[in-house]
Formats: sequence, C-alpha cells, structure tokens
Amino acid sequence: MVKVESPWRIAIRRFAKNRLALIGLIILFLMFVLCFLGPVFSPYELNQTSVKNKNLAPSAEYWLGTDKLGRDVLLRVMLAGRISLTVGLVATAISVVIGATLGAVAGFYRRFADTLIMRIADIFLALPTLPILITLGAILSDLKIEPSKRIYFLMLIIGILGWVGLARLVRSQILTLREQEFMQATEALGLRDSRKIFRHLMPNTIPIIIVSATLGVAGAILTESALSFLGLGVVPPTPSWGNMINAANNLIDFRKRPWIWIPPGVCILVTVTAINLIGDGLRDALDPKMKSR
Amino acid sequence: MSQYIIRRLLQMIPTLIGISIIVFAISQMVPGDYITASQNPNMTAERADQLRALYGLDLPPVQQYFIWAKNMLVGNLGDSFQHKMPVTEVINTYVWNSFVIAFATLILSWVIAAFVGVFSAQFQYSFFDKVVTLLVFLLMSLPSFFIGLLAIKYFALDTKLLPTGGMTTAGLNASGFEYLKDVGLHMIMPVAVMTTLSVGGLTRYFRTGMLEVIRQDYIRTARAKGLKERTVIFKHAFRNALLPAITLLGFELPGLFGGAMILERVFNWPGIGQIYLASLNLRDYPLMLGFTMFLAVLTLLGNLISDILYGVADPRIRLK
Amino acid sequence: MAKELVEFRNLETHFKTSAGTVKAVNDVSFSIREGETLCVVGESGCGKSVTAMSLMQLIESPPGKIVGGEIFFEGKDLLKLNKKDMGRLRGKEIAMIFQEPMSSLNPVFTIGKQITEPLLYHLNMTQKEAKARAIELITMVGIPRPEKIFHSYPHELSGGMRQRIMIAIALSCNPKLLIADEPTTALDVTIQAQILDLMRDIKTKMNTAIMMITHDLGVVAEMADFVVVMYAGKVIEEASVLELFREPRHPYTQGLLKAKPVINQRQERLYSIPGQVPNPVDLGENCHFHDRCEFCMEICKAKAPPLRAHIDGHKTACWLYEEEGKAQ
Amino acid sequence: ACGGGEEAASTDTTTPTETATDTTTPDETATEETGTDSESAIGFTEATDVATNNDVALARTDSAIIGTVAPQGVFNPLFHQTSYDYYVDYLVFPSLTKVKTDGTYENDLADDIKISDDNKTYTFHIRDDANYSDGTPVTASDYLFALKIYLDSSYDGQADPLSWNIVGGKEYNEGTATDISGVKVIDDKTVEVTVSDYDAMTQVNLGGVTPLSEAYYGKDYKQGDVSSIKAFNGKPMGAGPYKVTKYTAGQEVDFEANEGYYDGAPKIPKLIYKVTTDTTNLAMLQAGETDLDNITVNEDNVEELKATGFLDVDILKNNGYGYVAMNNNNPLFSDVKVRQALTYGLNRAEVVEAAYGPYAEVINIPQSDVSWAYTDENIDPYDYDVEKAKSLLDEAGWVEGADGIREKDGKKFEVNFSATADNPVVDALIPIMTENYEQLGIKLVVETLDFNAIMEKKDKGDYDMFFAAWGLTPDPDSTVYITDGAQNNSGYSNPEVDALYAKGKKELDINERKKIYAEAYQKINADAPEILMYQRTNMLAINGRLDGWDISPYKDFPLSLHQVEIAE
Amino acid sequence: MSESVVQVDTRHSGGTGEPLVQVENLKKYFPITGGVFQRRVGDVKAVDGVSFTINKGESFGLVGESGCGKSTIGRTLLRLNDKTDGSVHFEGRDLHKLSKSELRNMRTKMQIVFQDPFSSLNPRIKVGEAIGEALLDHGLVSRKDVKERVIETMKLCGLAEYHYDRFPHEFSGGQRQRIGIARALIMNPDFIVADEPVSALDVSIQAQIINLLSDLQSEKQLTYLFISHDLSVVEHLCNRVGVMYLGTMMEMAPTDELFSNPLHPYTKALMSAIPVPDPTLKRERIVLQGDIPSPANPPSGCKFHTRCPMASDICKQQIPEYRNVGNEHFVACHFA
Ligand SMILES: Nc1ncnc2c1ncn2[C@@H]1O[C@H](COP(=O)(O)OP(=O)(O)OP(=O)(O)O)[C@@H](O)[C@H]1O
Ligand SMILES: Nc1ncnc2c1ncn2[C@@H]1O[C@H](COP(=O)(O)OP(=O)(O)OP(=O)(O)O)[C@@H](O)[C@H]1O
Ligand SMILES: [Mg+2]
Ligand SMILES: [Mg+2]
Repeated sequence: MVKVESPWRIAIRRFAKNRLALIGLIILFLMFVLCFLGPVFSPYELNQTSVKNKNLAPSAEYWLGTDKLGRDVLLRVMLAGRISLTVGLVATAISVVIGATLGAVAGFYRRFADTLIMRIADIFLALPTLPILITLGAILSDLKIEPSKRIYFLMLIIGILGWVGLARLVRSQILTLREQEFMQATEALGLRDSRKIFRHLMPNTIPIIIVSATLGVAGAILTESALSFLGLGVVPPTPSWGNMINAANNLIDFRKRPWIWIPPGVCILVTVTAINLIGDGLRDALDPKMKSR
Repeated sequence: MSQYIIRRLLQMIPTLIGISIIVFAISQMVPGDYITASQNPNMTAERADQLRALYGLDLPPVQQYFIWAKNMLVGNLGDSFQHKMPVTEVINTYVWNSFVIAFATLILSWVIAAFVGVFSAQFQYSFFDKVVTLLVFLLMSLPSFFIGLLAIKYFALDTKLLPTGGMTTAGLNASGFEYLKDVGLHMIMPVAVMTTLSVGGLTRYFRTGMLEVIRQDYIRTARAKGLKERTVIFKHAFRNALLPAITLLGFELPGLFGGAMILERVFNWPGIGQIYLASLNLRDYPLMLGFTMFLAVLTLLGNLISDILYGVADPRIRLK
Repeated sequence: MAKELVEFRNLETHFKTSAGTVKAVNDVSFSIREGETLCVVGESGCGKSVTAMSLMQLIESPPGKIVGGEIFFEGKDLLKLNKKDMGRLRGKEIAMIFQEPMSSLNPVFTIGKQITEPLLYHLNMTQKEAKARAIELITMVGIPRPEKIFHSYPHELSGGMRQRIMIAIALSCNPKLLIADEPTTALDVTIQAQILDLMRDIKTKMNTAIMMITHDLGVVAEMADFVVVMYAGKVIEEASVLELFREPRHPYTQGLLKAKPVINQRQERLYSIPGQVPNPVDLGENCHFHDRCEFCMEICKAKAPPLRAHIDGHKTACWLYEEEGKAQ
Repeated sequence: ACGGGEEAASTDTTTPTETATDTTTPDETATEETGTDSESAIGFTEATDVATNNDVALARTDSAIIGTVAPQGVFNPLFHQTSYDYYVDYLVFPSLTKVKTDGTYENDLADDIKISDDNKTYTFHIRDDANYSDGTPVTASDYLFALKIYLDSSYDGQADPLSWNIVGGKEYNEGTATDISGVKVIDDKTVEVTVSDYDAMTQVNLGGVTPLSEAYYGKDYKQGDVSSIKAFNGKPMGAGPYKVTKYTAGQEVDFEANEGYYDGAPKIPKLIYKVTTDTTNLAMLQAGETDLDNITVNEDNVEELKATGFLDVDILKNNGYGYVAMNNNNPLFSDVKVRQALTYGLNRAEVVEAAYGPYAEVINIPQSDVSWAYTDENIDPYDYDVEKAKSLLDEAGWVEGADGIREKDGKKFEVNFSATADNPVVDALIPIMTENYEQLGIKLVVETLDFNAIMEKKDKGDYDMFFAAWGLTPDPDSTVYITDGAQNNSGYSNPEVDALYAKGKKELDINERKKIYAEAYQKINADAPEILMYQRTNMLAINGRLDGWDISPYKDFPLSLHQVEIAE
Repeated sequence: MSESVVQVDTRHSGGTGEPLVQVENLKKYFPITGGVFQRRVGDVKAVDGVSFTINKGESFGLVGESGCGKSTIGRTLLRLNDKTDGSVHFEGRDLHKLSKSELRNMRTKMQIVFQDPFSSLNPRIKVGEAIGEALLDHGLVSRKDVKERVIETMKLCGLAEYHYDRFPHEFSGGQRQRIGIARALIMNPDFIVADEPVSALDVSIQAQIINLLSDLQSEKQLTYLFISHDLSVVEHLCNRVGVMYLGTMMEMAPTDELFSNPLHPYTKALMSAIPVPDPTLKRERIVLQGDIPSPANPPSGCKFHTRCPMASDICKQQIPEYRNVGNEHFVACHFA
C-alpha cells in the first residue's frame, strides 16, 4: 500500500510476468543479435560468389548450404535480417504513426477534417499502387538518390501504403471515445486540443494499434521484397528475407533445395510470432484496467 | 432509403473525379508509354510517332484527360492497345473468371473463419486456440506464391488428386454439368489457397468479436434461461458477433472483381489480375485506366454497401 | 412457517486472479422459504451477485469456481447435478433477472422470440401456444399493446419496459424461485416504483419465492420479508425485515441505515462509515469490517466472528455480541 | 534489323527481314564456337525411351496439346504483337514466302516471284491450289486488300509499311488516293508491286505479307478505319494448315486440320494450344498433359526433362544477346580505353556460367553465332584480364586515389548501374561486377528498376550503365551502332561504321554483305561501345511420340506443325 | 429571501443574492440522426426553454427522472454543448458568445464533477497528472510546483499523497469521485456543476462525498448546481430546488418550501416514489402509470399529462403557465 511504483515499472513488471511475451522479447532480441552481430563471425563475404560451390546442401562448411551463386545462405539470412527487421519495424511504425494521427484527427474534429481525411483514404484505397510505385522508383532514380539510402524511402512508402486501415480503425474508436465522460471533463478543464488528442484519446486506442501493428510487421517484411523489383527497395546483391524466399519461386528449388527457402521463411515466422507475442504482452501491460497479469 | 442512396451516389462523383485525375496524372508520370514498352525491334522513330499520333498520345495531357473522361461518361473506355478490342470487352472476358474464384473464396473463408473464430474464442487460450493462432502467423509469414507452389506440389504433382492449373481440361468439349464439374475441380486449389490466405485475418476478427459478445449481459440471460450451450453460442452470441463483420462484406466488393495477380499466375487461372498486370507493364493505358476506374467505382460502392448492410443486419439501426 | 425452498450451506466461491484468490463468497449459509421475499443487501463487490450466480451455476469458469459448500433446492444439491439437469432447472424452476435491462436482452432478436424461447425449450409448447402465452405474459407485466411489443426489438422499448420483459421471461415457466439481481438500480424512481409494485403483485398472485439483491435499504424495507446483510463475502447479519430495521445490531448495518439521507428527515450532517471496502484479494481471517468499525476491538483484528442468533431468528456476526468480545 | 528488349520477349515480333540467298547453315557456325562444353549441352537430344511415355499423352491419338504463354487474342498477322498470337497465326495465315531453317526464305503461298532488273518491281504469282479454309481461292486482290489495310491511316499494327516504299502507299495512307498506284492486280493470281526505293529487305517485306480474304474481312472496311477488320481478330480465317475452332481467352485455342491445305492435309487432325505458366509447364510435360512447351533453360530443368526419357529436348540458340550499355556521351566513357578496360575487367565468363551454366556463351560481336553474318576473325575476345584493364585505365588518366577509387581531374570513378530485377543474369552480374570493378578501383552503384524506367533514362541520356538485351532478326542490318540510329542506346558514333552499315543495307549480294558486316563488327569490337555479355539459348521439350519436326533458331516450331505426325 | 429558508450549517447562507449564473429560456435540441445513414430525422428536445438564476454561494438543486435534461442543462450551461436557443450568463457575460480563447480562460472559474466516477476519469492517465494537467495546460502553475499543489488539493479531498502515481482503476468508486472533485477544485473555481456526483456510489460512500461537498462549499464559498434524481440528497444539500420533467421546469422553490408544500403532481409522485428505509411506514404511494414519453416527441399541452393522475382535457391542450405562487415558489400546473 505504501510502496510507490511508477507506472513504467508496473508495466515492465507486468510484462516480465507474462511468460509468453518475455519469450517473444528474447527471441526478437536473439534475432537482432544474430543478424547484426552474426555476420561479423562469418568466414564468408556478401559478394563472394563461387560458381563451383553453387547449390550445396548444408554441411560443416556451409551450415545452411549455398545458393545458386555459391553464396553462403547463413550469411545471407543474417544480413537479410538486418534489412527485413529494420524495414518491418520502421515501416510499421511509420504507418502506425500516420494512421493513428490521421485517424485521431479525423475522429476528433469530425466535419471537415473527417470528410477530407476519409475521402483521401477512399482515394488511397482506390488508387492502383503498382504504377505509383513504378513512378516513384523512376523518380528516385532520376533524383540520383543513392540506392543504399532508398531503403528509407522504402520504409516510408510501405508505411504510407498501410495507413488507411489503421486510420479507419482509430477513427471509429475515437468517435466513441470522444463521447465519453472523461473527454467532457477535458473540455470542462479547457485543455488544448493537442493535449486532448495525444494525451487523452490516442493512448486509449493502444490495444487496436498494437494489434494492427503486430499484424503489419509480417506484411511489411513481405512487401519489401515486392518493391525491390521496382527500384524502391533494397538492391541485389543485398539480401532480404522476402527476396530470398522469392528467389525460390520454382518447384525444383522447392523440392530439391529446401535450404534456400526454409531459413528465411523460418526467420520471418519466428520474428512475426515473437512480435505478436510481444504485442499481446504489451497490450496487457499497458492496459491499466488489467488488474491481473 | 432510396433518397439516401441517391445522395451517397451523388457524393461519389467528386471523389471519382478526383480519383480519375490522380490516376490519369500517374499514368502520365509513369516512365515509358505503350510504344516504348512494346519494344518492337523494327520500330523506326517515324513509325513510333505515327502510332503515338494514332493513339492520341501526342496530345497535351490535359486534352488527353478530357477526351478520356468524356468517353468514359458515355461508357466508352476506349480500345485496349494490346488486345485491340474495347476495354469493356477485355474486362468482361476475364473478370468473371476472377470473380468465380474470389466469390468461392469469400464464402469459404467466411464460413471457416466464423467457425474457427467462434471455437477459438469459446476456448480462449486452449490448445486449439493456440494452434490456430500459430497457423495464422505461419500463413502470414509466407508469400502467397509459396503456399500456391506447396499446394501444387502435393495435390497436383505428388498425389495427382487435382489438376496442376488452368480453368478447364484442355480439349474438353463438355457442357452443362460436365463442364461445371471440370471447372469446379480446377477451382479447388486456387480457392483453397486463397482461402487459407484470407481466413487468417478473418479468424482473428471473429475471435475478437466473439470474445466481446460472450461477455455481454444478454449471453448471461440466455444461459439463465437454461438454454443449451450450443444454442447460446451459435444462436445468441454468433448472430451478434457477425454484425460488425458484415460491414466488412462491402469492402470485399472490389476484391471480388480485382483478380489476384500472383496466384492467378501460379495457378494459371485466366483471370483479370494477370491481364491488369500486363497492361501496367505494357503501358496499355486504356485498359489500365479503365480497369482502375472500374475498381475505384467498386471500392466506393463497396463502402456504400457496407453502410447499408450494417443497417440491414442490425435491428438497432435499421431504418424505420 | 413455510417450507425451505433453497438452502445455502457454507457456500464458498473463489475467483483465481493473478493478483491472488478472491474469496467472493466465503462460507455463506442462509435459506429462502417458499413464497418469501428475501433481500440480500451489501455494498458493491461484497458477493451478492456471486452468491446468486452460484445458485444458477453461471459462475464464469475460469476464473471462478465453487470450491465448497452445498446449495439445496427442494432438497436436491444443485452442485451435484449434471449440466443437463441443471439446464432443465434453470429458467424453469429458477429464473433470474439482472440489473441492466438495457443490455440483458439480445439486440438482434425480437421480444417475442426471446420470451417464447424458454417456453419452447422447457415446456415443449408449440409455436402457437408459446405466442399466446407470451402475449399473456406481456399483458401480465403491464405493458399495453402486447401484439406489437411481441414483434418489436429490444431497442424499441424503454428501460422500464425492457425490465418488465425480463420479468416476463423469468416468469414464463412459473418458476418456484425468482432471483432479481438489482432489478431497479438502473431505473428511474417512478419506474422503480412500478416494477416493485409488479413484483409484489407477482409474489402474492403466484406465490413465487423471490431472492432480491439490492443495496438500497429503501427497497429492502418495501419488499423484503427477510434480509441478509453481506460484507466482503460473508453474511454478517440476517433477520426479518422488521427486526432488522428495528434493531440493527452489526455496526455496519447500523452505519448503512444511518448514512442514507431520508426525505423529510433532514440531518445536519450525514453519518458516514469511514474508509473503504477492503481489497477482496487474500482477505485475512478476521472481521473484514474491523478497520472501518468504531467499536473495533483487538479480537476483531485477529479472528472472524461467527454468525450466531442471539435473539430469535436474528443472526449477527460481530464480537460485540459474543462472550469473547464482551470480555475485552 | 535489330533491336528490342529481350525482356519484352512476348513482343519480339518476327517479321522476316532477310534476303532469300543461301548462307551457311546455322548449326555449322554453332559448332565453331570456342565454347567448352557447349557442343554437348546445346542442340537436340532425342528421347531415350519413348516407351516410358505417359498414358495420358498416348491416349491422345488424334490430337496434340502444345503449351504456350497466353495469347492476347489478336489473331491477325497484321495486328498481332506477341509471339504467342503469332503461334496461332503461323497455323492459319500463310504469307507469300516463309523462312527456312537457315534463316533464308522460300516460297510459300507464292510459287513464282519475279524481280525487275532495277530491283523496283516485284511480281508475285500465288499458287493456283491455294484456297482459304472456307474453300474460296486466295486471290491477288486479297493481297492488295491486305496492303490497303497495312497502309490505312488507322493501321496501328507493329509493322512499318510506309518504310516499304510502295509507290502510292503514302497517298493511300494520307487518304489522297483510294487505291495504291504501285500495286497492280494482273490477274486472279498475279500481283505486281512497284517500290520507289529498294534495299536488302524489300523482297522480304513484300513477301511477308499475308493475303487476307476480302470477302471475309472486307465487308465493312472503309478507308481510314480498320476497326471492322480488328473485329475479326477472335475468329481468324486464312489459308493455312489449320483453322481455329474455339478460342477461350487465357485458356486455350483449339484447331482443326484444314483438309484443303495446299501443302497437303496436316497429319494431326486436332491441335490444342493450351496456356501454361513457367511454374508448372515442366510438370505438365512430365505428366503428359502437354506434348510440347518452351521451358526455361537451366541445368535443373534440362536434367528433369532428360530424366523422363520420353521427351525430346531441343536447345536452340536464342536470336539475341545481352549487354551492358555504357553511355558513350558521358565523359566517363568517351575514352575508348575506359570502355575496353571495363570490358576486360569484367569476368563475363563467370557471370554467364553462374547464370546459365553451359547454356549460354560469352559473345564479342553483336551478332548471333548462327547468323551468316557472324565472324570471329580479328575479333578481340576480351578475356578477363584485370592487369590489362588496370593499365588501360592508367593510360586513360584514371589513377587510384587514397581510398582505392580511381580519379581523374578530381572526379571519382563512380558509376551508376541500372538493371531490371528478377533476371537470372542480373542476379549473377551484380555481385560479380561490383566485386570486379572494385578491384579496378571503380565504385559501382547499383539500382534495380522497372524496365520501362530504364528505357526512359536511356531516352533521356541520363544514365551511366544499364543492362539490357536485344532480340535479333535474321538480317544483320541494324540501327544500334549507327550514329543517332533509332535503336542506338549508347550514343556510340563512328562514321566508318555508319558507312559500312549503309553499304551493307543497299548491297544485295550476300557474300559482299558478309564482308561488309565483318568489317563493321571488327570496328565495333575494337571500339567496345558496350560490354557484350552473352548469347543464351531456348529450350523446347517435345513428347517423343510426335515426329517430323523441322525447327531451328529461325524457324519456329509452328511452321513445321503441319508435317508432324503422331508416332505409332 | 423567503423566511422559510432555514439557516442550517450544511446548506449555508443561500447566497448573497447576487446572481452568478443566469439561465434564460435555455433550449438544447439534439438532432436525431437516422441510424447508419446519419440523416436528421427529428430533434430530441432535451432542454426546452428553462430559466433560472443561481446566486453566489448558493446551491441550486435540479431533480427529475433520467433523460429529463438535467445533465444537458449542466453541460450547456458550461458550454460543453452548444445551445440551441436562450442564453447563459456567467458573471454577467454571455458564455455562448465568448471566443474559443476567452472561453478557455473562463473555464478556470467554472468546473464540473461528473455522475460516473468510473467513466469520467481517463483510465490511462495517472491520477496526479489528471488532477494537475489543467493547471499546467493553462500555465497557471510552473511545472515544478504542480505536484505540490496537486498533493495539497488531494489531501483537501481526502486522498493521500501516495495516490499521486496511481491509475484510476486502482481506486474505489468513492475515491475516484474524490479525484473528480479534486480535479475540479484545483482550478479554484467559483462555480461547480455537480452532475449526480453520488448516484453511482454505495450508500456508505455517498454520505462521505456529500459531506465533503458541503464542507468544501463552506470553506471555499463555492456555488453549486447540484443535479440529482434523489430528492433526499437534494433536500440535504440545496437551498433551492428545481424539478424537471421532459426538458422543462415543472416546479422550483426554496428547499423547505418545496418539501413541505409540493404543488406539482409530478413532484408529489417523485417524492412518494422514493422508497423509505422503514418497513413499518405504510405510505400512500402515488405510482405513476406508463413510461416517460420520448423527448423527441413530447406530449402536447402539459408534458406530464400522459402520466398525471389528475390530468384533464385542459392539460392535453394548454401548456400551463410557469408562475410564481408566492414564497419564490414557481410551478407549471393548471391545478396548482
Ligand atoms: N469474473 C470475475 N473475476 C474475478 N473476480 C470476480 C469476478 N466476478 C466477481 N468477482 C469478484 O467477486 C467479488 C464479488 O462480486 P459480486 O459481483 O458478487 O459483487 P456484488 O455484491 O454483486 O456487487 P455489485 O453491487 O457491484 O453488483 C468482487 O470482489 C469481484 O471482484
Ligand atoms: N449528445 C446527445 N445526442 C443526442 N441526444 C442526447 C445527447 N445527450 C443527451 N441526449 C438526450 O437528451 C435527453 C436529456 O438527456 P440528459 O443526459 O440531459 O438527461 P438527464 O436528465 O441528465 O438524465 P440522467 O439522469 O439519465 O443523467 C435524453 O433524452 C437524451 O437521450
Ligand atoms: Mg452485483
Ligand atoms: Mg445525467
């Protein structure tokens, strides 16, 4: 009764108590370690191709075998993880920020802002993404933006592509939330709109934001590979998990060389699962109403 | 009601105009045009100019837009450059093939998602619930072509239970029931794969919906009446959990006609998705723009239908 | 004195939460006689609803579980019945209405459908018979135009009407016991008066026993034959209504009675019981009221007082009336 | 003629452009290759054990199923754009002349062609026994009719009929004349065409025209509007060995033998073109669901196909080559030494090996080694040689800077390289090229782009290097290397080469032309305007039960379909 | 001041007689939008022409059944809603004519305590912050002094310092209501609208809060608009009481006058409907028939006539005049 705990500590303690979430966090952490530190210990180099060593099955020398250019799959999976993890997390974060903010603004101000934002959302849904992406790729190329920097645009683009769904969700939540008595209270206190939106309304949409964000990560990781084709994503030979799976798009690789696609596939699965576990844990930990857990 | 619908339809006009302008502007910005994209090795510069003039590609963009928009108003989407026939005809040729599998997928995935969602909600945190959750993640983690290939490998190549692809058996001259049976057989795999892909998200949706509903007071009332648990769940709870989901149905409308680019390729299904993709790659603007507008109209109509469906499904907001 | 219809014997219902075990109902015993109205009063969270839900066996499980005791209904131990038999009893012999008339009806089915459901299920009536009976019931609870109401949806009715429909559903199979869990708290005073009138009517006409849960002592005074006062999962006092209001013995009961402002009886300052209801998690073996009690003694902090009758039929659980307590 | 991205493989039209003179056979040239294991890898491999044939396939006693990419339904030789539509048109619409296995031409519908001494008047006589599948005869006026469609102002097919220089063609096109004055119908079966100017391709162009039945197609035709013709695209009717009985878009085209075909009724009564995709086409061959299909060449696929035992595998040289373009107008590449250095310094053999294994070869001139115009005399093979590359760069004034990157006049040697993704060569090229050039002290900045975006950059001249491929037509004439040529992608300009190409085009004698082009190729080889990479192969897999094929890199499989029969 | 007002400690002076809040012919209609389609199909006449004045230092009680418009008056009065018609003057200034920033400044002088302690606190904001944020947002107190002020106010309202960093859910209902009161009080307002501040609470806690409110009033010279449906609570706390039915004022009088001499049949029914905790008392209960009509479609004439035991024809046709029958006792009934 007397001991005072800060809400962060409470959240952390609650989170730590959630065994599954903790497992998720550990897995994600290990994934990061593997991808960011692992390559340091690899005896191979990224561009080191070797035709005579192509398509080797896993062995003591190549733990996960080699691909059709004789590159070490393990090294590529680890390097790919850097891209995919970053893209997955950052892109999702971007779409969450945009979606949540626009959704909140639309829901809070209603009327004009709402109509405007929702019409924009309509248009976004109706627009064909592919030609836009092709154009963007060409523009980036014309602007002579260094391919290595295009990854930031990639994240931005994936982020922007994904905001509509979340904005709609957040908006509808805000529409109900704003009618709640505690929002009347903020009006009675004469609080600024920004405070009302960002301090009072948005935190209450955290559960749906977390759900949609955790679901979004997998999508972002896979979308990245599709965008690389259009000059928007990472450029080969830089690998990403999505690219690596895509490379195995025929039945023969599928049957004969599982080591080409299983590792990146498993990595995505593990990451997605870990993130979802963390998401569940976060949602519970951040929910002040949850007495238990 | 009809007044409302008319008003909503009128409201769609400015949005559609906006979309058409943006779409057209994009088509102008996309690098290359039909002439460069078709990469004819014999094309001389003069011939290329002639063709551009023939297709009106040499006109100023604003003028091109108005010509296109004016034609669209009278239902003329122009001729597809590559198919050399009216865009409407091209769409009509392929879109129904896409629709057939999309529709079957829709029905199947909703039914499955409903059942699975209900069960995993009813037995929240159970083994079943966990397995379903993991499965959903698994499906999310793999690209669709991958799952398609997997299915082809097992069901077509290894066990030979199903045809490898296409929509009919080559040279089959059947009609009536025989024909339907043949198409049905070819549909199984694409529909199954598309269902597995879409069922995951829906399952989560139904599960959350059910979890919400199960805690409601009226479920307690139903139990207090002494009804069987089955009746309580499937009659009282499920109907309510379905309500918010029904709104989603409207949003499925563009998906029904949009085609699935990747899976149609994998399963060699003669759908509109592949055709649309080709029109993009070949800068076949009439087809690309026409189909995009077609989808835009469907998207907006879908929104409207969602709203109407919601009213129809929920007696609380049914129009008096 | 009428026969006992229900008897709770040392009922214990616990909820397992990760914060600890909530002993929502902790060794509760009392009984309800045929045709009698028994009121259970107490502050929010003291276990009134859980007691009723234990009887109905509708405790959400997990986290809840009936861990001990027996509940006899017409001599049968309900806790030993299987699911199916309990289902037969629920809604037929024992019916229940809830506090929230707004949310207790399923919004997607018509009133008629919801009233006829138990008739079809328990009494195997035909659709036609059920409809006739439903309309009869709607009329009985005092709603005009029953035909129209039969085809209406819940949202088309006012709160008072919905609560009356709930009562109609509860009465549809002529139950022997009607449990009313705060049936009027969500309603307006004038509508509350109507509902209470209706329930009194029913009791006299149909001789149904009523277990009424409330925290409004005014309602208790008007409705009850017999009163059970609960506090933190335990019964702390029980007596006939006249006896209880005449001479409340437990300090908590006394506090409750004093704290309520009564119309036309203005006090200068309201009496208030200090403090809060204790945290229901891991309550110790003591008198749970001790930290709010002005007569608190050492023994109250150490040991839970037994519920014992000192005057005929008036039981109290308080050390003030025990030898041990007096000794201090 | 030459040009066209190989990427757009689906669009490489095959309008024949060759003079009908003899040359060496392509196969001979092929064996002269200095390749290592290419002799064994490339070529035709007969099914080892037809007996193991699949029951599904054997059950088709009166039909064959041919797998193909989906045609677009434009079944008219004047309008079609993809090879897959052309696969259909081959069977339905014979033209006056047709290509032979060696890339030269022979008569088809025409049984006599007379050329005036000034090479400006061509008289074609159509076979007397040539009838359309509806029984009506093919007439000279049908030929005229087809030319009218070609020259119509609204004609939007891929051909460039005005460049054929037919007298009166321009007037008809502009609508100032209602007839083409240069085309005279002498009698029912004879037509005479006069051109205002001629070159090596005139005869090929004119002979390549397919007469269209005016009775069938021409009912609603009005000058200036060919839409009534296009309306028949879905129901073609011609004089070829087969007639289309059913077309289901995106699924299949069904054919029935044209019993009255002038070259004798086809041996297989029924044909089906079934749409397949590269994910499953191999499996379908194995399962006997198709009898023939184009399969991507790679070691896996070849091995799979050969393992079945009942499939013939025909690996044919592709008419085309891949290259890395360098922007010759860019100061970086204006020095020939730099271009040579970049060629020497790239291990092309390894790229090709990695991408295609034994199924492609490094090339050093922009010509297929099966062409009569091919030469390897005085051609520098530019074998991978880092030291030579380095010294060439040193000579050009590019010296290594502190960070290991070469610089000149304070400018770093940094090159942007664009390529389309999802291409086996690019996959192999990028890592190898990056590493090779790093050794040279050149920083390569790679981007992957949509193909059209690369082409747009090329058109704007705003690029350093990109990867692309050309498809080749049988004739060596080309605008790729002439100054400001329509297809000149790299801005290369050498007046001597220009003169040689101009000369080669006007010369009709093949031996003379051979010499002219050899000289041009030697100059191009020395100038290294682009890094020529490889010539790859195509593969046809054919069920062993079908016999009688006559296929070459120039003669596609449908051309011999009418003589193919089902083995007992 | 009428002589019948008994000067009792808990009810204070009954004010200085100087008006603080003047409400004139206030109307608030909510549009009814048809279901999903959000079409305006009519109006809920939540408040339909109500006038009253609250003097400085006075507590004015407002009673009536659920949905009769009490909260709407409270909210419109503070301009948490826009009005439809009429005017609200606070310290002589028309609140509904203030600009957004003027209103924001005015907010510090008038506060509200809500009915439901559960929903009036944002579940994700710590109690300390919830109480102090408005001070900061208005820039009234520097960041480092806030905590001190908050703790001071919390103590005043019977909360402890260690509650500062907790979330609302960690409190009981009574404590939460204290938080709500602290949040209003910290602004040092002149006027507080208490919108049913105790009806969601248990009896034992209810008394604590009522006592707190009356203590604060005497300490800080507050003016209350006290909204309730419980006449007994209002009787305890207020100097004057208004009785509302379906958006209109039916009767208004000083408390003792009203309770000793209720004139309107609705007031009478309301009083008799409240159950009295005395089983021996067998009162003559007036049970009203029927339901409260919908404010979207109120009855003609006297709005109460559909349920009134003494209704006659005139009630159906004529709206009774709202008049002063002496002793500052206003009533709207043909028979009063
Ligand atoms: N599902 C549950 N999970 C955890 N604890 C529960 C659950 N249901 C009830 N409880 C706990 O059991 C105790 C008794 O609850 P109960 O609902 O019986 O109170 P009550 O007397 O009916 O109160 P109220 O007047 O508010 O209805 C409470 O402390 C509550 O927290
Ligand atoms: N935001 C709103 N939109 C539409 N109608 C509303 C709104 N707020 C209130 N109403 C309607 O106005 C009428 C008066 O509501 P109000 O909340 O003022 O009643 P109240 O007297 O405070 O009732 P309670 O005792 O239940 O709090 C009700 O019929 C209500 O449905
Ligand atoms: Mg309860
Ligand atoms: Mg209210």
